[in-house]
Amino acid sequence: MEFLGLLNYWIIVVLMMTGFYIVIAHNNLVKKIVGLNIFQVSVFVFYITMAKVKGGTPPILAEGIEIYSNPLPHVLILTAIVVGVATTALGLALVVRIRDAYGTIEDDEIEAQENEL
Amino acid sequence: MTVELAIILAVAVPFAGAVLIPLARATPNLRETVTLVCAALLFYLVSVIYPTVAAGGVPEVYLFEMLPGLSVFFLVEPLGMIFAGVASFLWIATSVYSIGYMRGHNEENQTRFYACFAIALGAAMGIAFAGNMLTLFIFYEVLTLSTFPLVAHAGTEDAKRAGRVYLGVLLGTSLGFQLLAIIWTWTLAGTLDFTDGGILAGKADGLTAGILLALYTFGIGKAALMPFHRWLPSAMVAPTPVSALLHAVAVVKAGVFTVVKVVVYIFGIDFLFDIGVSEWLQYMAAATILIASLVAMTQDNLKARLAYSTISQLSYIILGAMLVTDLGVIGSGMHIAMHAFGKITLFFCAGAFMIAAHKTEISQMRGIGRAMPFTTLAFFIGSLSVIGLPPMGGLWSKWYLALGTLEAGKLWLLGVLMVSSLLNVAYLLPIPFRGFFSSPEENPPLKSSHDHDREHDHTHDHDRPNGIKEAPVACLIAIGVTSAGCLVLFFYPDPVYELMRMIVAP
Amino acid sequence: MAAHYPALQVVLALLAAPVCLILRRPNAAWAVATVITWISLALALSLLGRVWETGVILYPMGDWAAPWGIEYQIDTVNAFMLVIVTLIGSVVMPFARASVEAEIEEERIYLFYCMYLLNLAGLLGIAITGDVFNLFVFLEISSLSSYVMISLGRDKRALTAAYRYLVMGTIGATFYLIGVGMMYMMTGTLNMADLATILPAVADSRTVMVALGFLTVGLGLKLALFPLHLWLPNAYAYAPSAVTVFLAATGTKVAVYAFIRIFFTVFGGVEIFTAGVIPEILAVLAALAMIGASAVAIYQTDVKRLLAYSSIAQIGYMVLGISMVTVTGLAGTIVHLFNHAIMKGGLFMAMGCILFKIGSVQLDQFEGLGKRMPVTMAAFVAGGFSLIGVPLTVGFVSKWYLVQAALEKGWWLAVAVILVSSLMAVIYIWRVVEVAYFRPPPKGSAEVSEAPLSMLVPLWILIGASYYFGIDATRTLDIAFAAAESLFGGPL
Amino acid sequence: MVFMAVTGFAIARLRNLFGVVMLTGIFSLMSAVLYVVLDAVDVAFTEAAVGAGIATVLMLSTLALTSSEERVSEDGKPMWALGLVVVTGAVLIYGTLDMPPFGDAYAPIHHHVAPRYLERSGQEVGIPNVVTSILASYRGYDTLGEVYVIFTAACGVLLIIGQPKRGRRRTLRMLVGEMRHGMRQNVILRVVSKLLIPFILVFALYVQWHGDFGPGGGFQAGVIFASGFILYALIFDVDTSRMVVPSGVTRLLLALGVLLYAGVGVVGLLRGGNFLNYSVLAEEQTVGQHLGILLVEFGVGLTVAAAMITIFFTFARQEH
Repeated sequence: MEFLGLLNYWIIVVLMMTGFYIVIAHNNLVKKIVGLNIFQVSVFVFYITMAKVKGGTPPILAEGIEIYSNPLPHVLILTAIVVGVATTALGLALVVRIRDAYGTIEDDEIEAQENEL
Repeated sequence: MTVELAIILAVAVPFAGAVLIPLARATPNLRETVTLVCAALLFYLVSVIYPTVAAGGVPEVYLFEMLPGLSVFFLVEPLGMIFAGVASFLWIATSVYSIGYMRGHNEENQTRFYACFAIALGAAMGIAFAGNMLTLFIFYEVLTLSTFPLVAHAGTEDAKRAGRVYLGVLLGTSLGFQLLAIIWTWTLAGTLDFTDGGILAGKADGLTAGILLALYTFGIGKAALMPFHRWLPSAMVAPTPVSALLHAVAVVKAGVFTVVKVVVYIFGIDFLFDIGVSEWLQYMAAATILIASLVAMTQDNLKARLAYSTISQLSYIILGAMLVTDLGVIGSGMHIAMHAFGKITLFFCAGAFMIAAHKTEISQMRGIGRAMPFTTLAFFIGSLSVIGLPPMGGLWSKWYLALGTLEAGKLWLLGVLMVSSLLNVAYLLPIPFRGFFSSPEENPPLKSSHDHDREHDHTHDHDRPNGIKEAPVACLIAIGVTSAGCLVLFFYPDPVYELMRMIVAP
Repeated sequence: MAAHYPALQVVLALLAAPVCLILRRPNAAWAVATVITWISLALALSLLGRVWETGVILYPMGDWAAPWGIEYQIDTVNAFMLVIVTLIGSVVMPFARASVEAEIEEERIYLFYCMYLLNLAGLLGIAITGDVFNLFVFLEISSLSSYVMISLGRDKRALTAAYRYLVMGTIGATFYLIGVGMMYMMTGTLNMADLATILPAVADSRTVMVALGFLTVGLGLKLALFPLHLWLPNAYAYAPSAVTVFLAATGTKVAVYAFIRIFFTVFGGVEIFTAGVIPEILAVLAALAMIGASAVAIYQTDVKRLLAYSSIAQIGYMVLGISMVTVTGLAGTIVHLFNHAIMKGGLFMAMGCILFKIGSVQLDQFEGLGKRMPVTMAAFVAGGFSLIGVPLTVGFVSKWYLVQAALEKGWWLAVAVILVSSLMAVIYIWRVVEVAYFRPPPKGSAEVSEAPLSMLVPLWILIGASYYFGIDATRTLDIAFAAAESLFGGPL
Repeated sequence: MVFMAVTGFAIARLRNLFGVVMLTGIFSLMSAVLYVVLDAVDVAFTEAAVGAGIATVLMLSTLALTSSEERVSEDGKPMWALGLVVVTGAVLIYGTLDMPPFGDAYAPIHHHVAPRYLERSGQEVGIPNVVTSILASYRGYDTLGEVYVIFTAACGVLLIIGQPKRGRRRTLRMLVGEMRHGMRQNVILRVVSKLLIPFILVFALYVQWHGDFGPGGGFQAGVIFASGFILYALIFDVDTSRMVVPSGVTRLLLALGVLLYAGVGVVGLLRGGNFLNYSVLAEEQTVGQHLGILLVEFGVGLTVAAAMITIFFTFARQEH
């Protein structure tokens, strides 16, 4: 029974690691950002999952409802989502400039060019 | 003037000089005047302090608290008095000598030279008057850093390499070992003040004290105890006044002075004697004495030979301290003064040979006494003093060192001293003898050329080998003063002796 | 009004940033930023004074008491951090004017100062807050703005440096977020003091242990703990001079502070840090950083990069102090935060002056610089002494206490590492000195041409400070020791 | 959730970046659905708008400016990465072992701190959406920080790729050229969107002011508002839409939004409360809170909308 309860988290861990893997293993700069996104979204899911209460409803106060899910993680994740998109925007802006300066967005090619400098 | 004020000024005057000298760089005469005035003023200040110390006083000047519970302050005790007196007196002589030498040699960057020189002297004063190990260490490092530009002065590849060795060894040992020893002492004893009878007694066990002592002695790289002696021969690329005052007196004496200070005031003679850990350092010192003397014999370059001789003589002082007997310590304290006068004379002479005759190698110096009789005579006097023969001051210090070995019951160390003295004779005396009694025609042709090309406006006629052509007058005056000092110290060693006696028997 | 200083400390800079954006004029933006940084410094000093006299200051935002609201909790440690950040921030401002004008296109300058203020606010926000999630938010403000500022460097490698920093920084922040999430999961709170009281009860759960691990790695990335330092050398080397000065002096320091805060306040009552293997691991990493980074620094030909590697080594010192888990070690770290900030700030300012005049900080461009830029090079040498740890400098003071702490702990190897590392500093500093002073200037170079006074004065203020606080270190050490003791005193 | 995992793997494997980005959008949407299932409606709303919408558009713009194919790396370098990931994952799994099971009402997070929000925010703040109460009031300072993050990003994008160098034509190279071309020709699309855009904007306003009662608030509103403009630009022309909202105005709004938020905080401070205390804004606590929340949410909306528009247009004006 306990394992079923944790299964959700395990899937989340797998998701996180997929994102993490994309970030560190891939050479393409855009794909790294995509990986970061996935990594972050998985963490968000992790937070939201822990906030859930069985039988609960969204935390909007209304008559006759006793059990609400925990609102605090929701707030945190709202913040984190915005942080995430901000990071994405900046990262992509940098990618655009890098492409201008180096003519490629593959990390190893850039590195090769830098070593020549 | 109060003694306290004099102490502060004694340290401050050279630093002030270092500031003034660059300001006066436009007019060399004014610049050299500043140097001379500072030197004279410094000696005067030291002489103001002397009566108080000789009367048994220990004037103290508190400066500031650097770390919580750890202050920087000055405290003048007899040993520091000796060191300060010798260094300040010889600075005057060296300043006079430098003027002749540097101009005679047409050196570049003379302003930097004089300024760094002044800083070095200020640092030496700071070391002499330091009231605790922290203060001493500060000035010790100032001394290292301020003398680096002097060593690398010429800016040639050789000079830079020498500078690297110099800095590497001195900073390496001091930051690597000495600082560690100091902090360790601080954690053990909770104080770093120089205290009669030491601060470590009862705080450290035998093993710890042994390691600490080793850290200190090897950490004080300026004492040139083997195997950390390499910097001294390297430093010989510096202009001769630097070799003379700094690498025969101020810097190296600062090193051995620190060793003696540590032995006497940090460990305490009695404590060290009780735990007996200094023994193996006696071996090290003895080995250094002999090896350095032997190496000196093989050196043809005069300054290099003198440098190895210095290494050997410095270990006399360390040996004296490590004997941890009263007489040994007296001997080592006196040797600081005696060797200073002797060795500086020798270096002055070496510089004079270089300027006047362009000779740096001993093998070229046959018959040089005919052209430079005065200098060669002074060299002879200096040699006698370093060897320890009468009627020179060097006799006394060797005498007490010898007594010290007897007091410690170490006959074999007496033997080491004797053998070493013989070696001294062997590597020093032939130089003046050949200078006087050989004929110059036997000299091999001059090797070095480019180094001396630029100062030919001062050269004298090479065609008349029998003519007298001495170094510039300023140099001769300096040589005269210091060689006279060797003689005077033979007849009046009392001030030095009395001061040292106060240390061991307060 | 004095009661609101904690809020104003951060909010002033936050308010000023959009004002810069509206003004759109370089000089006006500069003026605003300068005034704000100086006021912030005054605020920080007064806060430090108040904490010193009356103890911890609490400031609940919106009057919502912690742990329900976000609360600022100021004790000696973070008051000291605030002073460090604002001090560097305000000294950099006069310096930045000429330097930024030379390195950044005019139409972007106002945005640059906007970023600078945001970065300052972010760092201050990290330092002052008592809430682990709020820390994350301000961490992001400061990180994002530093990525942007780094990317403004003239060299195109600045772009990739910023990008790599962005990726690694975001991974770090996300790791931190995971750690916070796990802590929250086990305790239900985000307030540091509250966490500290609840954590011991659940400390032996595997979740909390993993949380600690993720927090460590996350913050380790931010503070460039070896081997998570890869972003740092290029970021420092290619960022605009003023940015390098500010970031090198404050950015990693604040991360170190956060590290300390998490370990000693949040996990203060928990045995798993003090008794576990983490200190040993940290010590080993720190030692590797000190030796490894110093060794790499020796072989650099770009002097800014050289200093960047030296920073990694210096961070090693700080982490080493933390890893000892003793009052002396921690005090050594805290005082080194300050000391390293002023000396590295000074050194990078010297680089800024050279870049301003010579246009390059490659070692071979330094020939004869001792004669061509005597004032700047003298400052460099003086700062270099501090890095080496020559007495009378702040570097000496830090080293003294770290060595003492290692001795007290009986960590002989650590002592050796500290000493060896400082000897390696001699080598890399001396390489520069030798080129600058003992090689003739290249033919045809101008006789003496110094950077403008507006750059030299801040430079010498920092170098002077690194001697002033080296000669009389009692004040900084008193604070550091009080801070360290309070950290060991358990929760706030 | 399993779907998400599958998508994740697909993203990792796929070489075509265009596809990757699309999948990322889908991934984001799926997570939004998941949030709804998990009772986090506000979050779902935001994720759908931000993650699936804005982020995807930005990535596509980037791809249009760079290249859309990932080069296949020939060396087997990712082995260490795989190792690292497996280790990290294992540590995380290890960490989950002591976690309270999913949905457990007895988990600590539901018993410390959070209950108070549910029990008392009704009286203390006076609005039914607890998420909004926390967001704007209890943890209003976090939200201020968050607005500043997006502000930073907007300024940063301006700094990094704003103001293209002189001499370049300011033309649009959006997405894949043909796609845009097709859109332009498509009359139906144009008409529908012309009709749609006003609704989007109105909806945004609704979301803005409705945040107190149902899901919604400044963020969501700002993003939706911005997406209205972005849609317009996508279908018509960037230059035209720029005329509708000149860059100076967006910048001003960008700044005013954060100033409004922080300003409300300062007013609270001047009226005797701490920074961001809304209760002192009016005589009665809940009225003050309500007013404060409305104002700051408006600030958030302003900045977020302005920021999104700024970021998008800055990307859109880039020249390949």
